[in-house]
Order: sequence, then C-alpha cells, then structure tokens
Amino acid sequence: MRIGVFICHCGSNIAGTVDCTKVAEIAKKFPDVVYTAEPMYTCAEPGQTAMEDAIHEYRLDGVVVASCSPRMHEATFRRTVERAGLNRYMFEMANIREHVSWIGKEKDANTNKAAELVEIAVAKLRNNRPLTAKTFDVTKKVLIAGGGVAGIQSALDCADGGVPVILVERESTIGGKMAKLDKTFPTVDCSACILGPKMVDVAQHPNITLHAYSEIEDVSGYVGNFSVKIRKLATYVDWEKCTGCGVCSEKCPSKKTPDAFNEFTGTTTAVSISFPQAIPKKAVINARHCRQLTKGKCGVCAKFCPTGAIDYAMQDSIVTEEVGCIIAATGYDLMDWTVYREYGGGAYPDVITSLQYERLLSSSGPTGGHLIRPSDGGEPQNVVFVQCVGSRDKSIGRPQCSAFCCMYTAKQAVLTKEHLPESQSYVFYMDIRAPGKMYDEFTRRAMEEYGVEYIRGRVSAIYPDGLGQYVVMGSDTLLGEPVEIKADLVVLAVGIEAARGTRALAEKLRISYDKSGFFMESHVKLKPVETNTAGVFLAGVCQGAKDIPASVAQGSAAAAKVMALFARDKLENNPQIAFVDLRRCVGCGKCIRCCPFGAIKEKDIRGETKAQVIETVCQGCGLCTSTCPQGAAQLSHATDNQILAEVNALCR
Amino acid sequence: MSNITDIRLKRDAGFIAEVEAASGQKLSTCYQCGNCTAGCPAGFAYDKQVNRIMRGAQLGLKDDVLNSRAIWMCLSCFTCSLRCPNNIDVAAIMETLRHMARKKNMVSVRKVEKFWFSFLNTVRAFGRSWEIGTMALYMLRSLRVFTDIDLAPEALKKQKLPFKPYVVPNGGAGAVGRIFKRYRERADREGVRP
Amino acid sequence: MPVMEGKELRIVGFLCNWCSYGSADTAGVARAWQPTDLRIIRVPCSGRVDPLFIVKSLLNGADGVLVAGCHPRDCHYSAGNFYARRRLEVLKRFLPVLGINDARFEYTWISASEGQRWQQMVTSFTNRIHALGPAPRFENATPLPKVVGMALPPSSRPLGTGKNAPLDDLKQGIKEKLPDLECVIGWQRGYDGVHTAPLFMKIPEDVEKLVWGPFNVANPAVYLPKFKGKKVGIVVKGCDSRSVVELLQEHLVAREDVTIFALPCQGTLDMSRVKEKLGRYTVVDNVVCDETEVIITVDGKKHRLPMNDFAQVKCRLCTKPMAVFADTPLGESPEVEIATHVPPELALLDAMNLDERMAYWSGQITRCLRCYACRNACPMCVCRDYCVSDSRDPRWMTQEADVTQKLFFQAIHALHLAGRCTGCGECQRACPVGIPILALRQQIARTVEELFDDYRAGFDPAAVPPLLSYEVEEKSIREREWK
Amino acid sequence: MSAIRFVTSEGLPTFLARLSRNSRVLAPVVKDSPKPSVMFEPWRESMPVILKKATVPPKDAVLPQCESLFVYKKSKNADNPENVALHLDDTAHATPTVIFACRPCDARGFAVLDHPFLDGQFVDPYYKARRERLAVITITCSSGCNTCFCHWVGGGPTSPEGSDVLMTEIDDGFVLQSITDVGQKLLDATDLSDGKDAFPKVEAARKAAWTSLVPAPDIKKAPQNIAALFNRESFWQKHASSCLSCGACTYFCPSCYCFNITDEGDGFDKNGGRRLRSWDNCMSSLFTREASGHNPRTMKAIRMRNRISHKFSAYPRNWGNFSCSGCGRCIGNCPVCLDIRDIVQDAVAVADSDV
Amino acid sequence: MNYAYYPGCSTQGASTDYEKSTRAVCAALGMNLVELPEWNCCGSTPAHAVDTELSAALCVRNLDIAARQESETLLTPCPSCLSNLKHAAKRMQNPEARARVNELLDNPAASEFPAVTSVMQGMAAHLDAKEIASRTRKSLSALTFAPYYGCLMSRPAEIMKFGDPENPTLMESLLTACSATVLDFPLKTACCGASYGIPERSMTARLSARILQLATDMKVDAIVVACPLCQMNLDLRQPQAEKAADTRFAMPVLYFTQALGLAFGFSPDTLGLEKLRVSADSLLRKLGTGAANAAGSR
Repeated sequence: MRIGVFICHCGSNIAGTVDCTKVAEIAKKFPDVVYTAEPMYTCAEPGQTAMEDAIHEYRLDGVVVASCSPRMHEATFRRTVERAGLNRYMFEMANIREHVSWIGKEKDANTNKAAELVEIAVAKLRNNRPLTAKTFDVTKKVLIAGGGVAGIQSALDCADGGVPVILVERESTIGGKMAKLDKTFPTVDCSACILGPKMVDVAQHPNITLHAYSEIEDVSGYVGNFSVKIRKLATYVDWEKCTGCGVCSEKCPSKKTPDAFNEFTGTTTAVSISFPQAIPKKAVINARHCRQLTKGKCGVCAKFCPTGAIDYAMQDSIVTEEVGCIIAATGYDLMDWTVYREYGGGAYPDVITSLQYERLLSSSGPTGGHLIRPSDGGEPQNVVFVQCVGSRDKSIGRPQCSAFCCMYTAKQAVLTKEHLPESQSYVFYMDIRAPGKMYDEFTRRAMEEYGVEYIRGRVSAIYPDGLGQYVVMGSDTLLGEPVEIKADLVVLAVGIEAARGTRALAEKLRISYDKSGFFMESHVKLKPVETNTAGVFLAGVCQGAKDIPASVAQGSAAAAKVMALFARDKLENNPQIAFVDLRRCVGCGKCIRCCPFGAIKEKDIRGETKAQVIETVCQGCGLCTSTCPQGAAQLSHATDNQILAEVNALCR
Repeated sequence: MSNITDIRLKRDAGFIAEVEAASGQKLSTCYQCGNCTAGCPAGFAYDKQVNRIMRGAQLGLKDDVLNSRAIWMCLSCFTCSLRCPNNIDVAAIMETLRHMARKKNMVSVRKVEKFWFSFLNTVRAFGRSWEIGTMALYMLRSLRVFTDIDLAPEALKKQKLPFKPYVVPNGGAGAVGRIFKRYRERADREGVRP
Repeated sequence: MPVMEGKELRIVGFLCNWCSYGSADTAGVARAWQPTDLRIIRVPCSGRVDPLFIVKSLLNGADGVLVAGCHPRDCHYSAGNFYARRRLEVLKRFLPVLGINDARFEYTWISASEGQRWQQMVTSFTNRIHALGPAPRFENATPLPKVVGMALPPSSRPLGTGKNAPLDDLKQGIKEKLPDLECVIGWQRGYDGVHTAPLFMKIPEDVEKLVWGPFNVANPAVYLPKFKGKKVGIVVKGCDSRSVVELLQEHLVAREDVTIFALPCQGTLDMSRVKEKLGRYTVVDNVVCDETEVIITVDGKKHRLPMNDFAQVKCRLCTKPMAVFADTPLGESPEVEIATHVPPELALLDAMNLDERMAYWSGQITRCLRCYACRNACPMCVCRDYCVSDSRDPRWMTQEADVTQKLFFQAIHALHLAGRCTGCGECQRACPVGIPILALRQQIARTVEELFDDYRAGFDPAAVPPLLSYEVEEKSIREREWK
Repeated sequence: MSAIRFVTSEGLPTFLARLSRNSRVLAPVVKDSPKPSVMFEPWRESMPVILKKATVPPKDAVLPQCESLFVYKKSKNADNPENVALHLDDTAHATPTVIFACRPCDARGFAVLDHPFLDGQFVDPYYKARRERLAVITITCSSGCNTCFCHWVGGGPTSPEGSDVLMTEIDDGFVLQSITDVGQKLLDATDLSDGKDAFPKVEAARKAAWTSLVPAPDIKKAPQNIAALFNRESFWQKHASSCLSCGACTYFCPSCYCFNITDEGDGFDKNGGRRLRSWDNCMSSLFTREASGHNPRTMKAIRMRNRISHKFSAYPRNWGNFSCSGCGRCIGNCPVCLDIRDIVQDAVAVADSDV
Repeated sequence: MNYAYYPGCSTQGASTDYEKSTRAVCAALGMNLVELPEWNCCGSTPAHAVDTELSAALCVRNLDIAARQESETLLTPCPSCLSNLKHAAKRMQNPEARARVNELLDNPAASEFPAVTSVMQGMAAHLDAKEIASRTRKSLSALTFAPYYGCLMSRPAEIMKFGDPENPTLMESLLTACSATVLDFPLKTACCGASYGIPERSMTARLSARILQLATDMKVDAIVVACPLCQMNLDLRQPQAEKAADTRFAMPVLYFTQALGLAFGFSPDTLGLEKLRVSADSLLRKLGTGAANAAGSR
C-alpha cells in the first residue's frame, strides 16, 4: 500500500500540546507510509484540496488523518478521498485532539500518544478493503403508531404530501391526551376546539387509513420495506354499520362502568362512545362490564341499535400493511403516583391528579365543568397544587423533568380562579420552567392577576385533619420556614412516563428506549426525530417530555423525514455490514440467534446450511462477528483482522 | 467591613470533604427543594432550617453551620432522610455536623449536651440509665432547678421514677464504665473533645 | 511505539462508537485532563468486543483493558451491550483462573454526554492499574515445578463395571433399527483388552463387536456433526448424551436424524491411572470384570482395579449416568443428587493465588505441542477444519511455540465453550502430555452456572444458551462501582 | 574399537554434570500432572535421573516445534519514506547438545530425519548445524511393550542406529558403549571407569530384551502393497473413520518431519519480522489447503493414506527404510486408539489377497 | 419457644407497665422471654448523638451477650433500643468500624449476632393474626384506636425493616385481630419530641399536641403506642401539651401490649393500667370491664 498521513495542527488546538512535526517524522517510519503532511486545518478547503493533490501526486491508496474525533469529520474526509478517486473506506482517522491534545498536559506524553494513535490507524488501514453500497426499492407508504396530536400532525402532513398513511390508534378514538384537556396554555383556548378540526381532517382525508382500537402486533422488514401486522381489537360493534347515534349507550343498563376517558372521575355505560367529538365516532363495548358478555344475558343494546351493528361474537382480527417508513407517536401516561404514601397513596379522595382535575374543569367532563370536591361535592375554597410529583425525584428513580407541568399548573390555577372567583390557589414548586413563547408572562399573570400564591418548596406530607380538610406540610425555602396550608382540594402535577406498552413496541421496532421508557432518538441534538433503526422516526412525547407545540412541530418534522426518504426511488445501504465466509461457516446459527435486527438467515447452499446476511437489514453492530467461533461472520470495516491489527500495534 | 457573605472566601473545601466522608452523603446532590424543612418536626425550634444547613454545608460555610442551634435541636427522626427526593440521608448529615461541632467544642445549645452527659454519666456509673439521677445531674449542670417540677408529683405518685439506681451486677457496670474510660482515653489520644 | 518508559503503562480501551467514544470526545471538548496511558480502539458496539481481544491484549503485554459501551437500554443497536455484559462478565470471572488479575480488566457503561464521568473513569482506572504495576507476563513466570496431588472427590454414587448391563438387548435394539440408519456409533475392543476404539456399525455383524463397560471412555458424540443430514444412531453414556443435547441445541444434528441408544453407565476408567497401575507391559493376558472391580492380567501378573479407585473423576461427580433422553433406553436411570464438589483440577487452582496460577500454567502449558488433540476430541468444537487457532484470516494466533500462544489457544477454547461445555473431559483425556486443561472449562462452566440461574449445558435441547441471550436486568451481574 | 565404560546408578548425576559442562544435556524429566508425562529438558544439577521412555521424543533437538529461519528488520529513512531498508539475519543457531537416555526408537528417528534434511539435493543448513552438534546417548530397552513394534520395522530394543552411545542397564549400574566417533570422544572425555568386564552382562540383558518381544509379522511387502492400494478409497475410509484429524500421532512421532512456513510481523518493530518453520500435521485438513482455498486432501481418509504411504511406501522407495521406528507413540497417544500396525498389516493382507 | 429479651432501661423505671403487659401478653402467646443477663443501657439518643462508636460499643456489649445465648432472635420492646442495637450491628459489618468499636470493649465482639427485632414483630412472626384472634377472650369491638408508632420504629427502612416506613401497619393487624376499630392515623410515624422533654420542653409539648389534637379530632378512644418515650410524652406530659395547645385532650395513651392484654382478658392490674396518667377508665367502661377502679384516677 501507499499510505499518506496528515497530522493536523488544528491551529494551536493540537499543535499547542502535541509536537506535530515529530509525530509526522515518526509516522514516516511506519510501514507503507510514503507521505506525511502537517496541514494547519485539514478540514478547511485548502487542507482538503492539498489532500486531494497529495493523493494524486504520491499515488496514495490509503489516507490517515490525525486530527479531531472521527465523529466530527470522518464523513468530511471520506468525501475528500472519494473526490480524489479513492474508495471512501480506504481512510482512517486518529483522534489526537479530543483524545490527546485537549486532555493531556505533558507535551512529551501527548506526542508519544499521538504517534501511537497514528500507528494504530495505519495498522488498521493496511487491512482495509474498498466497500461499496447496494441499492433497493422503497414502498412509499407510512405507518404512524399513535393518534395523539403528534401522530395526527404527522398523518396530515404526510397525507397532504401525497404519501398514503396507515394511522394506528390503540384507543377507540384519536385525539390522545390533548382531547382530554379543558384548555391549553398560554392562550387558554379550548383544547377540543383547536384539535377537533384536525381530527375531522384525519377522518376525511383520502390518503389516510385509520385503524382505531388497534395495536401493533409485529414488525418485520427494514427501511423501505416494512411489513406490519396490526391487531384490530374486538369492539363488539360493527363499525361499518355503526352511525354513532348513541342509542346503545342511552339504553345500556350497566351504568357504573369506570370511565377511562374521564380519568375515572366519573362513570359511563358498558357500551359507549368515549366523548362527543370522538373520531371515529363509533361505539365500543367494554367487555369487562357488559352484562351480555360477562353474564350472558342482557342484549339491550343489540335490541335498540337501529342498524344492527352490535356483534357480541366479534373476535380480534389481524391485518397486515406493507410500508416504507414507520413513525412512532405513542405519547405518554402519568406515572403511578400512589407510591407517594406521604401524600396518602391514593387513599384521600380530594388529592387528585392534574389530568383528573382537567376533566373536572372540562365542560365535557363528568361534572359538566362544575368545579367540585370529589369527596363531598362542595366547592373548594383553598386549592393546593403540588408540582414535581414523580418528577425530579431520584428517590423513586425518576430524575427527569416532565417539562410541561409548570405551565399547566399555572393554567389550572388560573382556571380555578375563573371557575370559583372566591377561591385561593397555592402552588408548591421547585423551579418554574417556562421557557416557551409567552410562557413566563403567563405564569406571571397567574400570580399578578389571578392572585395565585407560589411557594417555593416541596411538600413533605399531606394528611386529612379529621375535620374535612387536608393539612399540606410544605416549606417556603425563600422564606426559610416550614409552612402548612389547610386545603380543600389538592392537585398533584404527576410526572409522566412513556405510555404503557412502549417497551414492547420498541422491541418490535428494534429501537432503544431510555430508563424512563421513552424512545431513544438517534442523536440527542442533531437527530432528534430519527432512531437508530433506519426508516423509524419519532414524534411527540414518546421521545421525551414536550408540550403541544413541540409535539406538533416534531410531528411535522417526522413527516418531513418520511417525505425526504420517499423522494428517492431507490435506497442505498451502509456497506459497513457483516458478511459470512461461507467456507468457514458451519451453520450453527449462533449469529442468527443473537442478531438484534434479525438480519441473518439460514440458507441452504449445496446441501449445507449456511448463514447469510440480509444486507439491507444489517446495521453493522458486529455482534455476529464476536459471536461466531470460527470467524466466519465478519463485520466489514471492523473485521477481526482489522481490530487485531490495532491490538497487535499496541500489545506485543 | 461588609457583612455580606463572601462565599468564595468562606468556602472550606476540607470541611465539605470531611462532612461527605463522615456521613457518606454527597452534598452536591441537594437541589434545595426544601422537603426536609417541610417535614421536619423540630423546625420551629431551629435558628436555621434544615435546607439552609444543607446549603451551608454545600457551600462549605463551616462556622455558620457548626454554630447553628439547629443541629442540636434535631430529633433524629429521619423524616428528612425518608422523604428526600435525592436520597440524601439528611439526618446522617445533621448527626455528622453535631459530632464535628462537639469535637471542636462549638456547642451552641449547651443544655442539650448537658442533658446527654447527665444521662450518660448515670450509664457510666451504673451500666443503666437512671431517670432521677439524670435529672439531678442535669439540674446541677444547667443550673435549672426542676425543669419538670410540674411532672414530679404525678410521676412519683405513679411510681414511675425509682429512687435507687439499678447497678448491673456481676461486674457488668464496671465493664460499661471501662467502655467510657477507653472512649475518653482514645478521644484524648486523638486530640478531640470526648 | 513504546509506552513512556517508567511513566505510562499499557492500557487499551475498546469503546463503542456511539456512546463511550462520544463521552471521551465530550471529555476532550471540556478539556477534562486525563492520564495519557489509555489508547482507544474504536469499535461499532461493545457487542463487537470479542472477549478474546481482551485476552489477547492481556497476554501480550497490556497492563489494563477497559471496555466501555452504551448504558443498558441505550445501545445504538438495541441489545449489543446486553450481550457484551454477559460475555464480558464471564471473561472477568475467567481471567483469574489463568492467573490474570481481573482488576486489570473492567467494563462499564457511559453515555456520550458523560464527559466528566469518563474523565473520572479513565483516571480511576489508570490509577488502579498503576497501583497494580506492570502486569506480570507468562513468559517471565517461573514455572511451578511441583503440583500438589489432587484429592479425589467422594463419589456421588456407587460405581461399577456395568457387567450386568443388558448389552444383548442393546445389540438387538440396534439390529432392529440398523436398516433405517446409515450407521450406529459405539465402541469395540481396541488394540488390546484394556482399550476400546470407536465402532461404526453398518451391518448386523458389526453390532456383534459392540462392547459396554468401563473401557468405553471416548465420547462418540464427537462424530455426530459429520453425519449431519443423514440418519445415524449413537450409543451413549449419560455424559455423552449431554454432548448430543448440545449438538441438537446448536442445530448441528437434527433430532429426527439421530437415534439414541442408551444404557445407564456405572463409570468408566481413568486410563492414565490404569496405565500407571499396569506399568510397562507387553501382552494383556486376561480382563475380567466383577460387579465393582476390573481384574486385569498382563504379562502373567494380576492387577485388581476397584472402580471406586480407578474411575474417571467426572464419573465420581456424575449426576447423569443415563442419557438425558434416548429413543431406545434400556435400564433404569438412577437418581443422583447434584454434587457440589468442586472438581479437583479446579479446586487445586482455587487454592492458589494469582502468581501461583500464572506459574502453574506457565509450567504446565510449555509441554503443549499444539497437536490440538484437545480440540479435535471435543464434541463441541464444531468449527473443525476452520478453527481460528490455525487460520490466517482471521489471524488470531501465530505458529510460534511460546507460552502465550499455547495458553491463548486454551483461552479461546474455553471461552468458545462458555455455556456449551458439558464437562465431558475429552480435551484433557486426549492430551498426550496430560496438561490439566479441563480446569479452564470447568471455571467457565462454574461461572455460567453462577451467573445464569444454575444453567448447565447439555440438559435441554430447547434451552437458549445464556451467552446467546440476555436479560435487561441481570439478576447476578452487578456493574461495578467505580472507586 | 569402541569405548566401553561403566557407571553406577549413583554415579549418573556426576556423569551428567560433567556432560553439562560443555553441552546442553537433554534428559528425561517427569512432569507432575494428573496424567504424568516424561519430557526431555535441559538437565540441571539436583534433578533426579529418570530413565523412562519419554512421552515426547527428543526430535525437538534437531527440528524444533517452531524455529525462526530468519529474522528481518525493516527501517525507513525519514527523508524518503518510500525507501525501505531491509536487514536479514539467517544465521543457523545451534547449541552443542547431548541427548541422554532416549530409546533406540527415538535415536532411529534421527537416522530417518537425516536422509531428507542432509542427504538429498538440498541440505537444510538449520538442521545440519544442530545435527552436527548433537550427541545421542541411548538406553537400550529391557523389554517390549504393548504399543511398540520397533522390531517390525527394522529396529529393535537394542538397535544402535542413530545413537552415538548405547547404554544398557545391568544389575549394579550401566554400561556405556560408544557406537560412533562422536560417542567415543564423548566417553573419552569423561572419567568413567572401564566397563569391558561387564560387557557379557550387557549382551545377556540385550538378548533377554529381544526374547521378551512378541514375534513380528512380515511387512516387507508393505511398500508395494500400500502403493497398490493408493486409489482404493474404501480401504482408507475404513481405517480413517474414527480419526479425529489431530496431531497426537504426527507431533509425537520421532520420524515425522513435515513442516509449515509462515511469516510473522512486518519487520518494523523491535522484534523484527520472523520467517517461522513449525511442525505440520498431515492429518489436519489445513496441511494441503492451498492459498486459493482449494484443498486436494479434504477427506481425512486421503490424509491417512498420505501418512501411511509416506512412512511405509514413499519414504522407503526414496531412502530404503521405513520412516517409522516403531516407537508406538501414535498408538498410545491416539484419543481413539487408532493402531498404525493394524493398517499396515491390513494393507499387506488386502493387497496380497487381491493378487 | 424461647426468645432472648432485652427490656431496655425505660421498662425498668418509667414504663414498668409496658414491661408487665409485654410479659403477660407474650406468655399468653406462648413466647418465653429470656432476659439477657447483665444487660446494659444501649446509650439511647445521647450516646449516638455524642459519638457513634461509643453508642455502638454500648450496644455491642449487649449483642455480644446475646450471641452467647441459644436464641436466634433478640427481642426488645423499645424502638429506641431497637434502633441503636440494629445500627450497631450494621456498623460492625464494616471491618474498620468493627476494629474501632472493639477497641472500646473488654473483649472483641463475636463475629455474628442474633437478629434483633421488636417485640411487636416477634409476636407477629410467632403467631399469625388468626391464631392471635383465637386467643382473645374479650372483643375490643367497642373501641376505636389511633395507632401511633413514632418515628424510630420504621426508619430508616433499610435498617429497621418494619415495612413501609411511611405507613407501617403491623400494629393495626394485631389490634384488628382483637376486633378493635383502628383508624388510618396519618401522623402514625410523626415525631413526638423524643428525649427533648427535659432540655427543650416546648418541643415535645408542641409535637405531642399536634398528635393528640389529630387523635382528638378523629374521635378515637385512645392512642396506642409501642414506645416508652412516646408514651411518656403523650401521656405523662399531656398537660404540657395541653398548655401549649391551650386545650384539653384527656386522651388515654396505651401501650399496644396493654390493648392486647385487655383483649386476652388480663386484669388492668396485671397490665399496669394504673400507671397511666390519663386514666383508661373510659375504655374499660366501654368494654364493660368491672375493674374500672383499678385503672388509677386523678
């Protein structure tokens, strides 16, 4: 080989603590190195041009750049060598900035280390092989999991862009959490009024197929060619026939069915439509509370249904959709706050969650928007809001901030005053997080115009005083004193967690999730919508706590990603993937068992079972390579021999 | 002279390290939510609330913290530790500070310490505690005559207070006494206040 | 390029590209000063880090090796670090048996944002390695000359000669099935009366040659993979059947293709002790078995060999005298309690400190001629002609006859057997120079048992081998504290 | 006239100490292990004198398991990195060596190796250097054993071939008889007492050894008969079916000499690059795997044919005698008890019956 | 069954009624309490407030005596003693601390100590609720109790191992077994002011008042406690609390053993009810127990 080594000074970033000239001198003595240079800034245009020239002039067939992290400029330099006619994989980087010059104080040691990192890079490069990508077709259709506001936005944007959309929603209606909210901050508009039209658009859009009351059963395939099995749960109502007239619900005798849509603040009937603006506006029978389904006698709804839509014998069914991309927009749930025994652990009727309070405030809620205490139906005078219940609490393993509680708490305090002008609200908070547009102004208004008392401090305990009120033991850290408030109603701003089933879905989609169960984006800053599985994108709170505008924005961003991907007719794979040396393979299948992507399959080759890599599915982790005992499975660009060359350069 | 706290000058890094080592807690994990203060039953008797003690320790304001009354009034009920969202054993820090203050003879609430010694003296002498002895010693030490004089008649009537101490037999009292003796000798050796 | 003499030690880091390498970058961007010893090798995923890279580094002069990957659940590839955790933990617990201090190897999880933690980690790990000093090397170790005798563990059951085994019924059974089978593998008399050799029965006359008894030491399962796709029968002892189970588990033979004939085994002889007892002899005059003893007459001299004294150690610890399952089982399977005795080869090492172990191996392994009888006799060495030990691509080893190469091969074999080794002991039995290499496999098996719910290979063909699976929350693996 | 000396059992250490002054003395040592083995190792004072037949023959003394044929160092000039200077060192290193107490079969192994390495068209300088500095003291066997068959292949328990000194145990000590000039010089340089008087006892002991042997079959026809079976695959398959393709036979054979050559290291580091010669094993499928991946001997039966044919047919045709000294290690070591005697006898018989 | 038993100093002085009732109830349940010979004071709060190692040494002397007894379990009725003994045992697991504590002792302590647990847990482990119910002779169904554990019994959770540190329920299960009505008392683990009654009377007065006030508001017949110090603060010091709160409580404060003893049919005398400052007569009347006069009077 003829290798060129470029030792970048990076101004004084590297040259300040590394003797670059000496490194270049040493590098000249490495095998196959025929040329070295010391550009001031290799990544700058003159640096790149000089590199291209050197490749031509010295007939280089491999290049090592010793500079910053490959995570920074590997892609840049690969393009550079490619412009000069080399294969982009005949290139290696030695990170002598982040890993040397910026972290080591002594120039001698730094110089020695830098030279050694260059030696490792040369050793690896001498084992590199040119790699080329493969192309394949794309199915231009997207599946969106979750019909909350983020999923709705993605669906509408994709559909408007001409991409057919399969929207899968687990509940019987789309709308998600936003549909349950009374008002939205900071404008205090009616939530249903702004979301409703979008929901209707989903129902009417010719490019959108909606599967409500459905779950994702299985996902196979890869970017451009996913195959998704959807389980349509039994509704016991034939939606083809159901007109949403509501007669069934009126007649249903099982009136004490817990009302999940109202966060169990009230009851509903066993057959019901979750709320008046539901999309699709279709009835569903709650099998656990339906007398016909539990006891085998009733049949009232079937008798009264004008279209004969009731079908007690209905079973779950499976449909399969072929799509090219998947957007996960599965949202969140509130954490189980009853772990807080010091707040009563759920035993006190007037200590409720913020989402329950939202339903109590809502005119479509169980009280018709009349704000009352659940215990006795009286109007509360003193309402205490406690923030960060299940957020920023390491002691229960939830160190993260739920991001939007500060704002909705302010909104709820404002609404409390509007509903009950005589009432007084108190908010226990740690920090007010109001960085959005008009957000801080809104919290100020709550204090200044609505007289909400903000008390900086956490609440240690809440207990009934035996006389009908609740003692809230808090502290005012600004005052430097413990404080106690007797409250009529306590609203807990309960922290959020990824929606139930998120982990199972992550495993089906082969994407990762963080400690709190939220899906992992590909890069926390630069790829917030992508995942590490090509073709799977994220929208909304399933990726991390965010408020409605951010969810909507991410919904649109995910749609843009889908459309950008679909703008091409063919896709290229990353050639840094595994391959199998068929002669070495004994067909033991260990690689197949542990491949996280299902990217290896058995293949019969001349009567012998062999492993074969599905090149479009392989993501290049190399687990198969370290699993294969005979070294038959090798990861291109990180083969055993390439890593061994690096090890051997260091240890001999 | 300004009486504004110069937190840069007052910061005692050695003190922070000492508190962390002795208590096994990491002070920087405290984010000042005030939950300790909110739940502290003795807070009303403090000069500085628990969260301010925590803040002082965090900043390394050694004298401020060790001179506080609060560390002497802490009841060691562990409510703060139990409810701390950052899993800090606040009670352990309070106890650590109390030990440090005692060893350095920075006892801002002498009567509490006097009570403890009165109690421990009966233990040292007899192997077990003796209420009347404790109270008598305490009165001598604190020059407070019969703090609980209102209780005495009732207590005596109900025979709640034995007039004679119980001495642990078979050399037991002596063994306990030797524990105290060795403790005192070691403290002397190590140059700390016993 | 050497390390800075007297200043630095050789510390190798394997960092996953996505999280850990990023954390090192983050630390750099934050100008978080670190010791300069560490050299980072970038790999796509911690799951790519074959434990053998670490063994190779440590055998060839690394004073410390650090592997870092994404936090559990944060893996860029979903699960690479979960597999890595199991494999690296097994390695961590394996290194000491070689005499390598496991403190020289550490693995940890760190995310790209944790630059400060990376700094702490590098600093504390480097400090730790400096406190340990330069790693002792096998080639410099003074071989341990004398090996303390290994005490025989008590036998978990009465041993015998298998004299009354229904051999004729077995022969009949084989003859019945023989027409449907390519052949049936068993044992026949070897070159003299105290040795047996493998027998491949194809015609009924061959079946008459079949023998059963304490001389049937070889494990016939080693031949099975060669018959993949063909109908074949095999006569097994309990221990042999565990190898068959493993081969089934690895799809190297299909259940429908193999017919298992089994008799309960009463133990087989430790041929090296038999050889020592008989001494140099010319002719075997006679071999007679009674229930518990083998009586061998050579060159006119009679030797009595009670099974209780001359059986293989594995037979003394055997819990599975009868096949795990069989198509044609004959005889009852005796119930044997699971022995808790540490095998003597391993107990010997357990009693040594690290230096002694290193000296022990350096003394034992020099004899190795790299004949690979250990490997080729191993029924689980399924790579056969494509073993990495004598391959140039990948090129893990050289042909050099030094201690590190020889020991590295044993490490390869042992680590490749993790979760697969049934402890049949063929490797050690086959070794012509008697190197007690079984101990390395036993340590691996013990580690797997400890870490993965008492998993023992060779009992369930449907089991997922522990090194090919993972738990999100591992019950028995605790990532270490960094102090 | 050969030198004949006598040494008592107690005198052996002094004798060995004396030999050690000028040479490396390789003597059998018992290695502690669950399965004891006997290895040749450099003798040092205080080591017990062991006379057992070694597990591994002393072939290593002339043909090491692995040796560097040459070492090369590459260096580059910083002014012109394209220019690589090469320094090559191919000195054949050899230490004067005495092998003590090997067996006649081991010594015959040297005689087998000498032909291809010294007598052919090309003389192997590395082998030659070591062979010329080697003296072999062989102890004659007092009896045969269950696996050895030296008398089948032209040797015997007291065969002098390949030895410089023959040593025979008699009741009160050992008689050493020089066979070659090297042996004579070696004995002359010692102060051992004369042993001529004891020689009749030696002759008696040697005779007794021969009479203990089981009579040998006639395998004289082996070369042509085995050649005749060359293409009969079924014959080789029958005999190779249980073979595991390991090297327990060849690596322990005093007369196997196949080797492999590999290069290690690029020559730029301080250790330099090495061209290694290491033992190879014809039973391994890698033995004839070509660089292209093609392998003319993928089947172990064909590899078995190679081993047997080479020892009992090809080598005799080239050099006159079998390249087997009948030590029997391949039989005793084989994990599956393959017996080369069976194969040869069967070959003789099968080919005969064909006629 | 035999249990090693560490009574603690309080039960020998101010709280002999706790001791009497504990012994009576344990005997009724078939638990034989074997008092540790020559036991000494655990050091209570003052010892650990002064020095942890001193506190540990005092406790370890007792644990060491217990280690030489046959029993596997050491019971103590006093949560303060329990806490000190458990903390000391935990401390001794650290070799450095062990060495420092051993320095203070006559002889190095035993390497292992018997498990220390509360009498309450000992009872529950000895017999299940059903069996306890079967031993009641008198139903307590007429009575409504506020269970009060104090702060030490359940905290710190990892050392005391007394169930949910915010909401222990063991006392409830024992009292419910005797058919008593037991309310969910929110301040069941709040602090009563502990040993500060002497040096800082206002503290105990205020904290006890809060507990007494809630119990009064919840209209219970009595507060049931498990700690001598709590009992003293709530009962003997009740007038001080009343003064601080400017109200009158007249709230009887019983040991749980006294409540159980009533259910088992023991006489008020056997249970030492006369020692209570706030008379339990009202309870006895509700129960219809004749010996109301024995319960002392003002």
